[in-house]
Amino acid sequence: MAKITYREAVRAGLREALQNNPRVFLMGEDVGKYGGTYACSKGLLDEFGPERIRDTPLSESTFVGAGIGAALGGMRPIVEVMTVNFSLLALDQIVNNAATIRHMSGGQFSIPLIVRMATGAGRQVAAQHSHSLEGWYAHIPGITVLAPATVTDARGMLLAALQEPDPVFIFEHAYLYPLEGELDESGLPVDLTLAAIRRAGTDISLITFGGSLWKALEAADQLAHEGISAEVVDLRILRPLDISTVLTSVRKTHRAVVIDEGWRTGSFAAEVSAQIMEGAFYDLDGPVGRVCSVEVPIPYPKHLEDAALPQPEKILQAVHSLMGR
Amino acid sequence: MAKITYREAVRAGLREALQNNPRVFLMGEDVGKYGGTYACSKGLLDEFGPERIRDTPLSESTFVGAGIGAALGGMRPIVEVMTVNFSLLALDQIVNNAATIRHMSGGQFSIPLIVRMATGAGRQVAAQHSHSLEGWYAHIPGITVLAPATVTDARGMLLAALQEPDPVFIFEHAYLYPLEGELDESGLPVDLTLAAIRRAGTDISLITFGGSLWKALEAADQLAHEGISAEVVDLRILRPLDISTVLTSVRKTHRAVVIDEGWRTGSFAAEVSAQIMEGAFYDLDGPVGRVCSVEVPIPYPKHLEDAALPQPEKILQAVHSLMGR
Amino acid sequence: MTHVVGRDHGLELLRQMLRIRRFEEKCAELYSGGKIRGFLHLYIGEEAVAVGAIPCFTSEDAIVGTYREHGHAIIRGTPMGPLMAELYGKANGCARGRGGSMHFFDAARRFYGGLAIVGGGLPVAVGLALADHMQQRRRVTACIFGDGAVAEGEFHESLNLAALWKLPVLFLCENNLYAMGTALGRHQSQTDIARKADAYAIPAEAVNGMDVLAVESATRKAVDFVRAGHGPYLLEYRTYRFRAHSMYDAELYRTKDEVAQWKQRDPIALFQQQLRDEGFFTDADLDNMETAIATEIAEAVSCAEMGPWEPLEDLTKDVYTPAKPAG
Amino acid sequence: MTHVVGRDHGLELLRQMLRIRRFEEKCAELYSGGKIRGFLHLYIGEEAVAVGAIPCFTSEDAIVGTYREHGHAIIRGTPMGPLMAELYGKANGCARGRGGSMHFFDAARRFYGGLAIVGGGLPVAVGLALADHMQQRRRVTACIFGDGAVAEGEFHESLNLAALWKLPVLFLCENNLYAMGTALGRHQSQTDIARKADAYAIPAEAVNGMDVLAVESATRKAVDFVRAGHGPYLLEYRTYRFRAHSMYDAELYRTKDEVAQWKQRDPIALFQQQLRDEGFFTDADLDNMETAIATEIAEAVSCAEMGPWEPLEDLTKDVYTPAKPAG
Ligand SMILES: Cc1ncc(C[n+]2csc(CCOP(=O)(O)OP(=O)(O)O)c2C)c(N)n1
Ligand SMILES: Cc1ncc(C[n+]2csc(CCOP(=O)(O)OP(=O)(O)O)c2C)c(N)n1
Ligand SMILES: [Mg+2]
Ligand SMILES: [Mg+2]
Repeated sequence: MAKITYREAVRAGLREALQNNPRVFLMGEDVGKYGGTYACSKGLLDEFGPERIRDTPLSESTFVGAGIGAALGGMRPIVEVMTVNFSLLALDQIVNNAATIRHMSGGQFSIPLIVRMATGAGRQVAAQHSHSLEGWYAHIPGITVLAPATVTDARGMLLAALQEPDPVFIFEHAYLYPLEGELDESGLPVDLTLAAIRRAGTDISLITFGGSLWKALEAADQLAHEGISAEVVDLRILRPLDISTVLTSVRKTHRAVVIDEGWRTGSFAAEVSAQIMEGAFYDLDGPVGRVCSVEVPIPYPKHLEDAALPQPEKILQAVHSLMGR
Repeated sequence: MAKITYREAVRAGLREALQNNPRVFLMGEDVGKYGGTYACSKGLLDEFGPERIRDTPLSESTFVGAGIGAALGGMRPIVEVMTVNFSLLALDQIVNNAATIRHMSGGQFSIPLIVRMATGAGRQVAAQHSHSLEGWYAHIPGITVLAPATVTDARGMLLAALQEPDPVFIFEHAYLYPLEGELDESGLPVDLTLAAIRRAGTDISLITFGGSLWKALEAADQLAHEGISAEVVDLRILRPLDISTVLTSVRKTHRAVVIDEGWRTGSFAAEVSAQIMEGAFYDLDGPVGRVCSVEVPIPYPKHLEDAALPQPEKILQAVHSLMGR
Repeated sequence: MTHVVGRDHGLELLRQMLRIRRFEEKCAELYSGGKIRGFLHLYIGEEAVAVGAIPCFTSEDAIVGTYREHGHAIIRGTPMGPLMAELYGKANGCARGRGGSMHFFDAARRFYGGLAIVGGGLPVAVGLALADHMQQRRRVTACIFGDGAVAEGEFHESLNLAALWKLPVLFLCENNLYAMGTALGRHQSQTDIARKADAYAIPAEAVNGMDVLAVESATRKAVDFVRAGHGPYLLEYRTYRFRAHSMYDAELYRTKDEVAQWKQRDPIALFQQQLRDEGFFTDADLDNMETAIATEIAEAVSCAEMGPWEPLEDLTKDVYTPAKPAG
Repeated sequence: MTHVVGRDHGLELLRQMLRIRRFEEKCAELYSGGKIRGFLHLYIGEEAVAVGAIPCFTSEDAIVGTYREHGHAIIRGTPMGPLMAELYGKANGCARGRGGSMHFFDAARRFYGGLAIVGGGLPVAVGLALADHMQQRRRVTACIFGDGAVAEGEFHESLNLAALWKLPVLFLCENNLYAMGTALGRHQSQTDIARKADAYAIPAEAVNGMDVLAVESATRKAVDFVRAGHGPYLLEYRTYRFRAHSMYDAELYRTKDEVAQWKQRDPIALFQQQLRDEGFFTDADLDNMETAIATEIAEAVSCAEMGPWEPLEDLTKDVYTPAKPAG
């Protein structure tokens, strides 16, 4: 296992994708000369040239739509929307074309498109640059929604997504880019169907994804000191959701807290919570808890931003209140 | 009580709003000369003139944004986005400006904006024109989300919304426009905080809003014949959600089904379901059920569209399976 | 009126315009009869555009249309049977019946919709052209949209991107003077649409869209330009819609008189007269043509009538591509 | 170089440019020291634009800015204390500390952001102008954006709507030749931005944005045009950003040489020289000016340092307007 940052893992995935398939190309704002806002594509322009590493104008709706068209035309586009915040400008193309054309055409057309974007808060970039909308995206039938939390997934999900015939959206948590992890170099393709147990436990299930995984693991460490054995489930794929791994865990632990950086009302955590009730109601010792973002545009100062987001302490509190401690 | 269509009720609300406050104006695509796609503003151009009834170019992002600016500038804009389907083009303005500027500016600015749009399916207008996204909107802090299901609410919520200092989004179900109902002419302002019990019952709570209310009431009628007494809760306001009315009902009936025309995964029904578990877990005799749309772009033919949407029979099925019948 | 044409070509153009007209007249009738539902946007009055323009593209080229695309699909060559079946919502429709009037698709003919969000087809067309460009195929993508779409941001973004990357896309604006009930001058501060192309350094031309020969020659020239690798081109066809915007339109926004004036310029009547004037065309020709078309339409209707409904079990089929069988 | 100015006015323009420059140099330093966090976009090199343009607006007019708005806020008259406190995230900041560098707001001065979605301010500015128009106020709204925003659909939609409705909005494009790392010619097919205004029948002019007097006279003229009720106007200021796009930028996309060339055209150095050449300005004047500015900045820093943090209990305050107390 090699130590590598999340950013490097994304870049490694992009390089392999470009090397392995001549129809793959990358386009987005500043992916080329600038090297990517988060430096994920640094060096790729030199290596693959401007035909395959395409800087776009600031036109989110059109370059995402052009990705749809290019996919229809036989290419294998990877579109980078700089951040999820700007993807709001492209939602019509995503919902009404990318997710819809296959079914609406009676299956005549496929759209093998990958859209990557940075998501999440935690870097003090304030209200217009701190959204966590991957849960929103998971509402849309016709697309696949991935939330890599580890370096292995950051690289491997991209490569696996290139095997999918339909649009795949990959949400990379901006906070993770500089963080290091162990890259699984088994060479096995990363699975795109299953949630993963990141830590086994018996007393409570902490269910999460993306940037919040690390907070949940930190909370689980603390809980271990208190003698509470928490199982940490990384959903990995928000759509289609692997609820059976979740239910298996909850049937064992009888308690669950879902952690999600989205705002609480209408969060993806609500969906997970509802599905746990639907699938394991009689196994539950108490209601499923949720730790989400406070319902506020994320503020700039660190103390307020920290207070707005899920944190290990809040997870502990939720666990304590569920366990009656 | 006068019989009046939902469409006429909306128009009556618009007229009163325009009459009562010179700063109110209506803008949107074809609200003027055409009279509104759903004829909600028919006659208003003649009555109030082109300064106050403004046809806009096809530019959803800009005319919604202009509504935000006009509200900041002291006007009382009512923006009609023809349908929720097209509102995807305006989501950046809605999320990043309308919902955010007040908090982000430290409370210096208010945006007293009303945005109305038609929502929902059921008229065979196929995949790009049949979205039900009011649940999505309810995820956004900083806005209020209304879903009038009755003629009294169609008229009254608009007038009440004009008293709100912050942005209000009103989702009018397109299927309801031609339907008649009894208009409450008490003259009392319509409340914007409480869910409503539309039918009292003791055995199960059917919780819904908007166009699905009528399906829930139909199901409740049928259930009555079977000897099952269903209480029907009309949420009315999706944000802020009046969960206490819901919980009171569920604590009485011990069973609940949430009906929501949104796609199931990530539906607003999930939020309601999760909150019921959070607030009334120990009162529940079984898991909360959900009847939502099938996860498919809504198809054109009637038999497939019907199959994709919540229907009274599906509500009955959900109730039966919950009640173990 | 533009230059004369040979008899065969002239008759063919007339026949094609009539095919659209009669097909759509039938649609209106079937809509009243409840066979067709949802939104139905008729192209009647604008036939010279599709008939002049679409044949300028090869079968390798791509067409991206809007919700007012019956005429384009007919001229592109999709048989009327599957089109009518689509309007009925039958499983033998050109989109399995799932799309209806606004969503015709035909992969074999590279007909990419039938897209009903105004402006939403432009980025897709740019992407199709990008794919051709990157794969060094000398194909052209035709991108059809109305004057209303010109106001949308995607018009601007797409023309810029296509020009910046010199992509082989031909932007075809069907300017029928109205976006639903909003007249051009009430939705565009600059009503000369062709002139907008200068903002993107794209060449452009405005054409009389009621004259099938003018449409044809301008389109041919533009297709040649684009196919030669010079980048995008914008054509503005000046035309008029004779019918309501859709089936639910009280037409409060224009006078009967205005419509009557424009009907004087009916592309079919005028071209028929031109052919007669040139001695190419007699009443007998017309009768033969009409009879053949009537038969074609009757067959299409029976194809639709006899077509099966998609089974309920297939509701969610094609939301995703089925997984390849393992092994 | 443009026409001469009176001594007082000349010194004032210079002083204002220096205020921005020194304030931002301090910001860069404080960023390195960890006092300022998040994104920080400096305006250094572009000061002539804000200093020439902003004073052309009255206090009744409105300003809508972007995330690179420090200079505009300073010139608009917001004291440096609340601005610096905002950069620190303190509760005495001009947006209560919640916005930081990208989100300055000042209701008293009709300064509407600090909006950080590229292009997102244009529709808002159009709406502010609409409100003035409908209330028959002879106000002008200044809408500031970069060359990058010109590619966004909202640029197109907003110019069309403003022109169509003849709204009193002045579109001010700060063309610094780059959208982040993407050079103008790599994001615009037509690099002459002023020329795009023709697509909306809007008058426009391109101005040397490194010449404060040129900026001032062009802006004054444009403001007069708009205030007179003739509708919108577009000004393109041709300028250059000397620093990185934000604090995380390796500047791989331009050469040191190019930057050095542009620094020869430093608006402050050039204007200083002009004033000296005209005998208006001595080293002593400069010293006095710098000293006063240094004091102003030091005071702003101490205002920020001493400012309180917003209490945690107020996190959700202002998400909604508090309900009026009943009765
Ligand atoms: C983004 C969007 N907004 C609104 C609509 C509703 N709508 C459908 S067609 C139409 C008018 C379009 O006019 P134009 O582009 O000129 O095409 P035409 O109908 O004249 O062929 C409108 C407003 C839509 N489909 N998409
Ligand atoms: C819609 C949107 N897309 C992308 C970004 C990220 N971004 C921030 S600034 C910027 C460049 C903008 O360039 P320009 O408009 O020329 O302004 P400048 O920074 O040069 O002042 C980009 C791409 C954004 N903020 N908003
Ligand atoms: Mg039109
Ligand atoms: Mg720039």
